[in-house]
Amino acid sequence: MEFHHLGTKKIFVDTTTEPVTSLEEILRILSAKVLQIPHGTDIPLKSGEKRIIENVACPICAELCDYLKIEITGNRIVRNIGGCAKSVSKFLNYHKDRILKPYIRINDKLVEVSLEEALDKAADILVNAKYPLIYGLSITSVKTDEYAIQLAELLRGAVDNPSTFCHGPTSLAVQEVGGVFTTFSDVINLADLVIFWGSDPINSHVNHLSRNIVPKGRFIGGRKDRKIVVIDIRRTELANMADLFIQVKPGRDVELITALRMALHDLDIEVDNVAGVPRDMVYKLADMMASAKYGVIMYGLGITENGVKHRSVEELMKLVQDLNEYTKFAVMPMRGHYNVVGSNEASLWLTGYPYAVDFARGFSRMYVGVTTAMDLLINGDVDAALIVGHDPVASFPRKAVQHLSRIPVIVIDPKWSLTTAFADVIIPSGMTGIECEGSAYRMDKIPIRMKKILDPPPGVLCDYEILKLLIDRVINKKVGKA
Amino acid sequence: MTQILIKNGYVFDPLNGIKGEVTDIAIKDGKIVDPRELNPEEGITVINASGKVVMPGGIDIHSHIAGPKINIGRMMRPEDHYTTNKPGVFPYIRAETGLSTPNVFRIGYEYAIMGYTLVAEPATPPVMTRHTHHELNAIPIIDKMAYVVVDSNWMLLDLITNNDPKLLAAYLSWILKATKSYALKLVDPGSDFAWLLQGRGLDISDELPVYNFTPADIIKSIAEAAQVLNLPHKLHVHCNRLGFPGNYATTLRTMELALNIHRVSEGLALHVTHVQFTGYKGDSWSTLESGGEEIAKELNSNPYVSLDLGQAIPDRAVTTMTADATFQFVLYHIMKNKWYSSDIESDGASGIVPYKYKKKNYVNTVQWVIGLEVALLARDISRVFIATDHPNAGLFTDYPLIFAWLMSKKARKIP
Amino acid sequence: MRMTVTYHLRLKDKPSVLVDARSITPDSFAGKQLNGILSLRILEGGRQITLQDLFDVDGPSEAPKDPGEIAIVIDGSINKISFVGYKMSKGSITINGDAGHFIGYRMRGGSIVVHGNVRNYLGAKMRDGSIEVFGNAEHWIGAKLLGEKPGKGMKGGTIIIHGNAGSEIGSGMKSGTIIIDGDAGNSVGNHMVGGTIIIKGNCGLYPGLEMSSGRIVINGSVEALLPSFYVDSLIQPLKVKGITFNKSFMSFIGDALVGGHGLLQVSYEDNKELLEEFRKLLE
Amino acid sequence: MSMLKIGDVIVEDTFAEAFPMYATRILITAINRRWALIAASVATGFGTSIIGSPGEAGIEGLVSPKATPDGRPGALIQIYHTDLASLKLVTIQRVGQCVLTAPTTAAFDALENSRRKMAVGRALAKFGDGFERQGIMYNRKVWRIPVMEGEFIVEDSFGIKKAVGGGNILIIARNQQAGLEAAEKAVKAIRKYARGVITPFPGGIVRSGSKVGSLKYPKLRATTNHLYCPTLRSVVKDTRLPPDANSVYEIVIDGLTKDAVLLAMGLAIKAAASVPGVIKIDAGNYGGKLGPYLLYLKEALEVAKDYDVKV
Repeated sequence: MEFHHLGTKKIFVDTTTEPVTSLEEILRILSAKVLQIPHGTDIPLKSGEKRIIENVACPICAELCDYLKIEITGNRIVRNIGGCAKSVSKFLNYHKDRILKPYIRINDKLVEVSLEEALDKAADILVNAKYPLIYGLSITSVKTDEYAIQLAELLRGAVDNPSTFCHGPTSLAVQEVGGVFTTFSDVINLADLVIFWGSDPINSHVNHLSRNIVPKGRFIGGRKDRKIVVIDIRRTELANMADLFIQVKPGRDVELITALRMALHDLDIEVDNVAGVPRDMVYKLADMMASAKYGVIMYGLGITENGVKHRSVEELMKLVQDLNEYTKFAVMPMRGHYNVVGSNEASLWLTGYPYAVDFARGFSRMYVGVTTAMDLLINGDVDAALIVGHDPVASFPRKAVQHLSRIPVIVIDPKWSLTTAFADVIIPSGMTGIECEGSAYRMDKIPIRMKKILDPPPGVLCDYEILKLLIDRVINKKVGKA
Repeated sequence: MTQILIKNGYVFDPLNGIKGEVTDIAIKDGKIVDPRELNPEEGITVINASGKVVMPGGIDIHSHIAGPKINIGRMMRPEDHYTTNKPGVFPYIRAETGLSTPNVFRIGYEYAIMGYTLVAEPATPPVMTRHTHHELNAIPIIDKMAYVVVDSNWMLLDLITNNDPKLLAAYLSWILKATKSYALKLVDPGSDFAWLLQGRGLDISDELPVYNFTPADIIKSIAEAAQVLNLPHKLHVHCNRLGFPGNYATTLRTMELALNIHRVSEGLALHVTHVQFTGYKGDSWSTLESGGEEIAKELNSNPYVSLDLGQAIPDRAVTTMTADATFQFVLYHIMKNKWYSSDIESDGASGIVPYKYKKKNYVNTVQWVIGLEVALLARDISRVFIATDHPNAGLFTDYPLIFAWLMSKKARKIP
Repeated sequence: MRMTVTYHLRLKDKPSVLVDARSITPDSFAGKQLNGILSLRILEGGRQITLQDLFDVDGPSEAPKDPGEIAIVIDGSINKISFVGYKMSKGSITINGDAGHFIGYRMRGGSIVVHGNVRNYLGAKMRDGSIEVFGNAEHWIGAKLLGEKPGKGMKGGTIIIHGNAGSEIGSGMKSGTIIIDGDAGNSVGNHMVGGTIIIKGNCGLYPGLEMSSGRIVINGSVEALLPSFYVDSLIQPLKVKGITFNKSFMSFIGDALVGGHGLLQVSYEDNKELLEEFRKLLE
Repeated sequence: MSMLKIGDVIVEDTFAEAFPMYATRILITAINRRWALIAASVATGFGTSIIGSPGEAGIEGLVSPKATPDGRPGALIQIYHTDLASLKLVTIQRVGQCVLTAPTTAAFDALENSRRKMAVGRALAKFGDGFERQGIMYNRKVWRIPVMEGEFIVEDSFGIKKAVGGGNILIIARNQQAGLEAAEKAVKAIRKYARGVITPFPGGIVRSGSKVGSLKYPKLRATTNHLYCPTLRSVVKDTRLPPDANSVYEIVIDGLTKDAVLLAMGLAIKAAASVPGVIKIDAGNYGGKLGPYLLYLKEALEVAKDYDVKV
């Protein structure tokens, strides 16, 4: 094993004596509309007939392991075989913190209402909005995405999904130069060089290594025949099992990519040190890449969200295109949410753009920095929001969250989240992959069927059903208005 | 019970020899009946078609309208969407966008406007067909179907090696059923396997890497399995060496294979698709000639094949997309712009490259000629289908142009 | 002498959502009665309204036929009014306040002055004319849209920003001049095939990424340079577009990866540490 | 204004306008002079003007076996291009196609003191398909590439230098015969006395000097220098030709330093002026607007004044 280090600093973590911040305090800091959300409501579990369902797909990450065995008694999930810790936790705790009734906010209280009332209020908010934003769509099925986009089109609003802050740059890079992609099976059966660049599947896609890197393939003999290279800004856990670890300066990956491309193009690198990597190491890595039989770069947010964002990915795509002059080489973006790829795909076939689509003029438009959810919220460009299957308050910047506290917000979600504290209307939905079926797309764009293994709680619909009802209501109200 | 009466249209029905007669068409329970059979008491929907043409719906047997490839094409070509929009009409007409990579709504609306009612998506890798169906479902108005790509599927190659035709037929039958597709498709048979392993393509008699048989063997085995399964559209073949000068010889050899197939069911044995791309005579691009005459001759003498044109449309910016990854890599070097390629779960591979056909380009002109030559020299036109291999050689919205070229010498004159 | 008439647009209420005001150009005012101008279509979010719903308009009852004789002054606008000056060919627009996205998008002539900040895509794909902003501007100034080929960006004219600017300035530009008095963000002048970009302040990562021709001058510090730029010489003083910088600049040629001959000229004094290595290469 | 004259020949008080170019200098050695010269001349073939050829190139001179690293006869060549990336590409092509292939040759860096290097040898070494080896020979880092004949030795990197391209003089003569003789003598003088320069055109002489741009065809980068065409004298208004001039030749000189080019120009002027029938020596420039180097003929003669040019 080889290492190239920039020198590491040790970090010490101490216990704090400060009191733990309460949820209420957090909500107050974020200026939430409701400070007390009724979390802690669980679906009552009843043991009963024991069933084992095989080949269940896991609604956690874009690895979309579709080989889980789920053991159920009554409506209690008791075992998850094949899933990672996250998967086990999701299945076994599916009943916890559930929203079981629709709610409407009255002043600073959430009040239980009937589905009819909630839908009516939601439709009112949307129809009265001049420019609503629909956001989420990555933790649900493709069918839901399709309805959400239809709704945005009817409302002439904007619709976006979390690509906007994770792998959106990958889409933008494809828009600019294309790319060379691959799928799991080809990696397993052919890849003799796997480069993890700015990604750490040990923590993010837990089954990824045992599924794709360790197994013996048809033309390659498992881990021992594969070289693993890790390129990251710090020595990750994954680096310990790599054949070569290269540490780059944070945010400077493009320099290294450019240098690799220069090495492939026989251009001299005149600086001794590229983004913290010695020149000889660059030549060595380039040689390794060019002489691999089938190489794959599995990259994560370390590439997409560094310094020059989509330009980093663009250069990476070009590197791989260049490498195909020598050998077979491809990339695989390590996507996050289990159906974030599907939300891109559905958006593409309906609107022609992968995310950040706006319908203000009656047709689809996508301008990065203009129609992206983050920009719309931070600058206060929208006057209502519908959040389906996502928790933006937990991941968005403060300014964006603050705008959510100023505008009416509708949340469709199976579980209580921080975002529900910003909601004016909450409509509970079934969990896709457990209570609702549909399609989701794996990180390599392979569509996977998400099974329904349990019924949703009484009175709770799947999110696509809710959106369908909402669409009908919006059409009726708009027609009535006209 | 629905009853429809289409009144006073110019009716065309080639099968019954009706050529523009003004008459009424009655439909009862989804079937065309004698107008006298309609029962006025049960309510009749009357459509006044006077001044309009009433004809059977058009069928496009080869148009890339759905699936992962076209979707990536959409992603890769935002510039195709920026200025080609048509807003939706509240609440049921959806917004349209894109020319060479249109969204699902434009596909449905435009086909319906042209009088087409059934369109086939000609290449969907088995594992991706769920995606293809998502898109097909989203296309409004028209009927859709898909052909499943089976040429470089490893399991299938193994079955061909084992020389067990029955098991092969059973496997193909399962694939068709599991993917809910209509026909079998071969794309540059075996080449994607060679591309995956070695980054190269194959001619029809080159041996595959690892396996010791040739693309010709793949075509023959699968065509015979299709005979056993008695498929309505037996085998849709995109020939080897597509896009390389001199490939008309490969096309002719592929067509000849139809004669040697052990036929146990009725109908045609092979369909050779977008012959324009595989009808190049000459040693290089500069000596390119049309092989259309030879292909038409072979078609006229070989009763077991049909073909479609893949007609090139001059002055049209297109997005070439095919499961022929090898050729797309070559095209990328010609265009030097964007290139997308993807290997798909050991089922195959694909590539996408934007392209533009130019009126003044010699090669493009020859390409334009090939399609027309084949169609005009063919004696049995029921075995020649008009298609542009949308969006590879032109757009499906350009079909009226092709109709004009085929029917009028004046229209064929290059302005 | 040519007479210029002025239309004063005063914002009534601040819109709460993005406004597409592409009809506010001298070209669409030209030859119209005041009533016609008042009823010009504007999009507020996804809703269609008219100009008079948003603005009080003062001006002559009939606009001249030649847009070159029309000056539009917008008072009190906020950063939501977008697409002002879309495809304008002549005349002038003055915005006293902030402005939104796509100001001067595809502009063909005339002038736009903004006394405030503007947002993204200022002067994107502009052909000619001039834009001057006295505040800051955000990203994609004079840029092409994503997916278009290099060279589809700004094709001519001048953009001057007196404040700071964001990333992707002049992406894919073909000709024309962009001058930023303050600082600039990342990948300035990426995919440039011609034209000039002058950054008088500091600049972020990788100016000139994939540039094939054109010129980028950076008078302040640079965060990082790409290895695909080859150092050419030290120049003092540097003259560009009538501006003289009286200090030494290091001149690079690149981007070698696209066989580029672009000039990237970076202040030597402000980047001594970064450029030391390159200086050693020079004789 | 005093008029500068050598004998009867007028030397115009003007300057040649030259541009910075990047240059590399390679020593090709071989078993004998014949093969060194063959490799050198093929490697510098079609290396006339950057306007239309892939790099400017020429043979600087022959090197005695005593002065080469491997003790074999050698030839020095120089290759010029406008930027480093293109120079490297052209050098790889020329060395790869013309030296690697030529019997018995080896290629060494002849700009050892230069700080900037380009790894041409390393790029070419890939031809060895993994059998290539790196080694130290004659105190130089070299690649040993196995070839059918034996081994091709090529130095890892060649030095690069910012050099001067486009130095020139114009020889204006009464007739073609005199002009050509003068031009040949000028080139001979450069070969004999000057170091570090090449004359990239055929035999070192250009009969078709060009100007930048075109009067008629807007996109053409270079067209005939109509002001110096004797057949156009009556057609072109501001012709630069004296009434009795009927033939003009240009000598174009690229050199590693400005001084080297100046000296070569001076030598060439002196040699040309010695030929009867030469009327005037002039130089090509674009009014001093384009090139940073202004090489005055006066200065050139000053630099060359100590040389007794005999060719």
